[in-house]
Amino acid sequence: MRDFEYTAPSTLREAVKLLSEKGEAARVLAGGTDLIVQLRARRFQPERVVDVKNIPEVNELSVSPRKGLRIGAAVPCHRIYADEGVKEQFAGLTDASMIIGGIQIQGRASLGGNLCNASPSADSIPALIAYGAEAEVIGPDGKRKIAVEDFCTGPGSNALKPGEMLVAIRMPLPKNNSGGHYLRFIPRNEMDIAVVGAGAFVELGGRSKTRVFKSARIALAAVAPTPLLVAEAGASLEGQPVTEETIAAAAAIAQEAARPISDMRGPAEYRRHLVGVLTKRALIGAVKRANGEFVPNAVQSNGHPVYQLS
Amino acid sequence: MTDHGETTRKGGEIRNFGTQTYKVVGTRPIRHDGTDKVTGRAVYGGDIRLPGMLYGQILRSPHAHARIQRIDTSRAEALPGVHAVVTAADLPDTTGGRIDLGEGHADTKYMRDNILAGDKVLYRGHAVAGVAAVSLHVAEEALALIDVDYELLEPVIDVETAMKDSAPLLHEGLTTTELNEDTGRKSNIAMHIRHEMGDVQQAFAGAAHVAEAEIRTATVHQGYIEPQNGTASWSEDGQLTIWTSTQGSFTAQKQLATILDIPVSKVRVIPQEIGGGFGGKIPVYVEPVAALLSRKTAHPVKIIMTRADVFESTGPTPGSYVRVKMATDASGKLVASEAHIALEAGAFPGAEIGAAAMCVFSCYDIPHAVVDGYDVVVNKPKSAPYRAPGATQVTWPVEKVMDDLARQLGKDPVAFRLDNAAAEGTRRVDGIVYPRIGGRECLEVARDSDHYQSELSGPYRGRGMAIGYWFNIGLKSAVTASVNADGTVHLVEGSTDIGGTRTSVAMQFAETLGLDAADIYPSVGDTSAIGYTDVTGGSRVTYATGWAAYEAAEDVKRQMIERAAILWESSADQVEYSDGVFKTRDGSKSADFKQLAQKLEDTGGPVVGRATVHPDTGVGGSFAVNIVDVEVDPDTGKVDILRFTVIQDAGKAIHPSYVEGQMQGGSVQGIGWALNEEYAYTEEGRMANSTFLDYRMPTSLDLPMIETIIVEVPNPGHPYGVRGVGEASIAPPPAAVAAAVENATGTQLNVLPLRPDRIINAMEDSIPAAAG
Amino acid sequence: MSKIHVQCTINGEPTEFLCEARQSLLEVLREELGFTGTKEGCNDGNCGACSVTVDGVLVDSCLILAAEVQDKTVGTVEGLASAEGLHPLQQKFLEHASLQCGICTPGFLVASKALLDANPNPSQHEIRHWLAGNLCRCTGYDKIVRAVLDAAGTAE
Amino acid sequence: MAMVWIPAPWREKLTQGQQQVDVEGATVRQVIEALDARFPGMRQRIIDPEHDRIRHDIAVSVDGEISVEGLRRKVGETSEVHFLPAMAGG
Repeated sequence: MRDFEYTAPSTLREAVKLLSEKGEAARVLAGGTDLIVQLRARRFQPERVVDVKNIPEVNELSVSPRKGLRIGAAVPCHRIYADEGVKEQFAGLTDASMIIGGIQIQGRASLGGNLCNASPSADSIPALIAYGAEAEVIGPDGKRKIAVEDFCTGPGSNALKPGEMLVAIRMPLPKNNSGGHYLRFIPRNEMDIAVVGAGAFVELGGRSKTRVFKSARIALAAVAPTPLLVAEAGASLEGQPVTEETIAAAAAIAQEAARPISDMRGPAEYRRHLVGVLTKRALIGAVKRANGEFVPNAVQSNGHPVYQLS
Repeated sequence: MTDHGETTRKGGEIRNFGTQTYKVVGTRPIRHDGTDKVTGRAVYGGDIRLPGMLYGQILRSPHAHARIQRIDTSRAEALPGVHAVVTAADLPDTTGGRIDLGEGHADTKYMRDNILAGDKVLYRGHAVAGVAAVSLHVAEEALALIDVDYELLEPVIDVETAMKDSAPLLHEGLTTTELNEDTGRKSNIAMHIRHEMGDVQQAFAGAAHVAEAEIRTATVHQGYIEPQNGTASWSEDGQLTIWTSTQGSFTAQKQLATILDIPVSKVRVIPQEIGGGFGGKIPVYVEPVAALLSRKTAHPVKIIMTRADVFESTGPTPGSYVRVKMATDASGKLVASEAHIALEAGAFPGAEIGAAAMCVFSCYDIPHAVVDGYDVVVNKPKSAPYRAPGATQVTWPVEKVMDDLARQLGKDPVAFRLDNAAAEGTRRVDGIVYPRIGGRECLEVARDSDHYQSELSGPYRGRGMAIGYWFNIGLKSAVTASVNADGTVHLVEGSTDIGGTRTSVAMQFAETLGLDAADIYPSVGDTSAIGYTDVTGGSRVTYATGWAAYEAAEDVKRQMIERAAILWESSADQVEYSDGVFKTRDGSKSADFKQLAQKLEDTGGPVVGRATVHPDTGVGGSFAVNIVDVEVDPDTGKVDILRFTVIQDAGKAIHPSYVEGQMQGGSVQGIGWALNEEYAYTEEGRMANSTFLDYRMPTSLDLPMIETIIVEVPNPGHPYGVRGVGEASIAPPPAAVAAAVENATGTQLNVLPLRPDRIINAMEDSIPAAAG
Repeated sequence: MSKIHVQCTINGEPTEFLCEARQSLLEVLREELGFTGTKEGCNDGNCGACSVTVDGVLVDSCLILAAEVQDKTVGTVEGLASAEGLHPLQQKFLEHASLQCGICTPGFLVASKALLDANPNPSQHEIRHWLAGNLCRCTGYDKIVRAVLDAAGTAE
Repeated sequence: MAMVWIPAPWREKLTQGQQQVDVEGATVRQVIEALDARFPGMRQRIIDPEHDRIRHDIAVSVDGEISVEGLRRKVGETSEVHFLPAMAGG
């Protein structure tokens, strides 16, 4: 890789200045688990790398009733899944943050980086979309917000303009009777990139025996040029009873929406098949969590979780 | 994941079929090089750093098949920090010829062409030029400044296409040979071999039950964690010194001397600790380039491959196409078999087709059999041995057919195999008659094992079993042993130690002299410090180098007896040695080994024992049996290994923990081969998954404990009854796992790896399994 | 480009070095500072052979720039043993024959120590999950997992 | 007499289809000479005349063990001799 200038500003203002000066020739460094690999592969040959980890705002993780969850762009995965507040309120994010790479990767990789890297197969993005997350961005023209589902614009490209950087990701606290779940399919049990991923967030109404969906959001990984919000699949559930049938119908809509390609990680047809399987499982997991039932994450899962409505 | 048995116990079960009990052999001492390896102190090839050392990098072909029209290195040479660039033009003239590598031969033109491409590149990753610079990063920048013009040619990337008459030819001059006889036929088929015994056609005609299978397996890699590396220092006096991680320092020396066209005496290879090999570190790759760069720059040069280089440029094991047909009489005795085996050699001839043809039916007693084997060049990296090379590719088709026949006969799969197991006196298809072997005992132990006797229930769960075979290679080994004044012994051997063999060799030495394993200090000598020793491969080190250690210990014993005689002013025939004590026959004088060692100075000076061996007797083979339980997710096709048992004949297990380690490691490599590992190629012949991310070797989370049962059927040809155990364990796992998956899903599978999408397709194509 | 001056602590020793921005911590540890116990297997974060801790957090040193460890504490395999002897994990790896070629061993030891620091009594599943980022091609993991289970018992 | 196992590719061309042949000979060299006397062409297929050794792609086995002395290996009265493709391991 070509050598570059390494900078480590301690304020957002300084960082924006360093980035703006170089435009496309500057890259932001957070956890580095994508960037450093890409530098070696010469996908980018920046003149300046701006390490943002010394900036307080991008390192904060906080959950509050009023402001919801705020994850600084450089907060590594291991801090996210260890956080009690996240575990309790955003189990679907815990699911996603503990399967990005192995423990070593999770020691560095951030959800902000995962989002900015804009890989179609990014595990955290469907989970963030399902929770209705927003990206908080700062640049030479000040701050702005971008819905996470609009953040990725193509494989490896995002909505940030030259000089802009991601500061944090935020999302509202889920209401009562709601739950989220993210899962993916990989041939091994860890370390792979998702062949397909599915995240779901549901809010339920009705009594325990006659639950109905008040709302649902479903998002997919690795089946389109960007992580994909399938709004119509979620909308199809609104007001519907929680049954295997309504869930299967939503999964079928998700399958329709998927536009997978064939590559060494899986053939397109198989990916489309998996969208149906995983969407169902993500919805069932989210429903169970909304009902206060236990759905294991990757560390808790000792064997196969059962994806059946109780 | 189920755990069977206490998880912190230090060893598995051992079943003895007539081996002796010893004082040192069969115990589990801590390995001699262990402390250095758990503290990070051990020096591996990549850890070498020499004064003035430059860093080398290699430019590799982006194309699978192309003619090199022009290479311009001037821009790279002009980059500040670059000391030299080399290409094939810097190699000696490539006129051809053969070199004996101990374990087979190689064509010198092909060898040189694989180090740096001559007129053609034959696979993506084929080395084209080397650069030496002041830092790794400068060398890497220089690669981008080398201009190469290619004329693209059509690639051939699978064995079936390559065998067609219409296929593009990789080597214009290549013709098919049949057991060293040139047929004159221009083809990508470099060699055809045939074994035939009895009257196969007639035997099939009279058979009661017939089954057949047609199997394809993907190219897979040994997957050692340490990339190939080499550091060269070419001195002004013409002496070349190489530090490298190699499976055989003398084989590396021979290859370097041949490729560079210099006498072997001018090459000294200093083997470093080696981070895995499994056959893949027998050939040299970067060492000759480092040597050329060193000669050109007058500096030492170190080259370490990147992981992508390792996948794309070092020898994987061949992808294969295999057809097998077998038949029994009405009672269930095998009467006939035939096999067609085609292996992808890669860019140059030399897949292990001989071994495949020999191993294919080696587990069974079959009176009429024929095997045709083909060594076929394709536009992939030149294949290299990988643990029991050729055996794994042929074991699944045979075992699948055996399961089919057992079903037709209504017999238990193990019982059916036992009815037909090869044993002492069985004649194999290549004509060889077996000495005492342990295949039958392994099957019996499998049948009676807790695992096989246990119930397996639950939907989409299935059990499979299989047996595989690998022979031993004897070959040459040397050992010297210097007795120290404190009665310990420094033992020098020539076999590089990949898995604890220093200790298994030292233990045989200690046993022979009645000493403790801890009293022996084994080390691996370089090519100037020990006699010629063949590669660490072919399951031979504990067997052959262990035998040399036994002989060296006998030599020490003889000399020490003479010293005792001098000390006691007696004669050697009056002194005896047992249980570590020298005594005169009348019992009047005695001294233990340590006491006598203190007297060496006064009785003639140092004692150095030595031995070389080249065993040609008692080179037995080893059988491995697997039992595996799997569960398949019917919605995704994902396979989980629930329980896995490996049973293997070790002859006598010198250090049972390291025997178990070989069994477990080979099993897990076989599981990876079965489930996920493969070279994924694009149509242009580019490997699309040359990272550990996408090559998908098993992680700790993909496996249960690997249960082992060591079967000890002594090898009558070895002083301690040893059979080499390094390789057989990789042969049966794909067969056993595939059988388990077929049983779990009610499908028939015929391609490796058993990818989830393939399983889903097979399930959709077949009648729904009787879940439960 | 001029070199960057970095001050940090490695295995308890205050250390300073000069590096280029493009040099990874792994490269500086091995090529500049002589900590060759940390191994390179893939250089892209998929094998764990280069595992170290930075401020107590387990990371792959191939995926961190050397310049990033300014004011940080780095732990490598060379820091596990002390004048009193081997760390219990090292001892258990030897007793259980948990290494064959040994190239992955430093990474497994550093990762296992980080596990036991975080979770002194891990289950077999927790060990296998934690160590999934460390590849071993020789052992099939069985004897590694047993050694960690055993060491965890010892540590009680 | 030693029993020689004729490699399959040579049977049609040299031994009229015979799989096994009994010949006299106390060493591998003598066995090959005796074979060649009965089936001309055997010697050139097995021996590398330039180096006076077994050709490089072939291994000779006596009683199931690969001969490390090549042509000089002793052959017993009831020995079996095989000519096999040379091979390696990993």
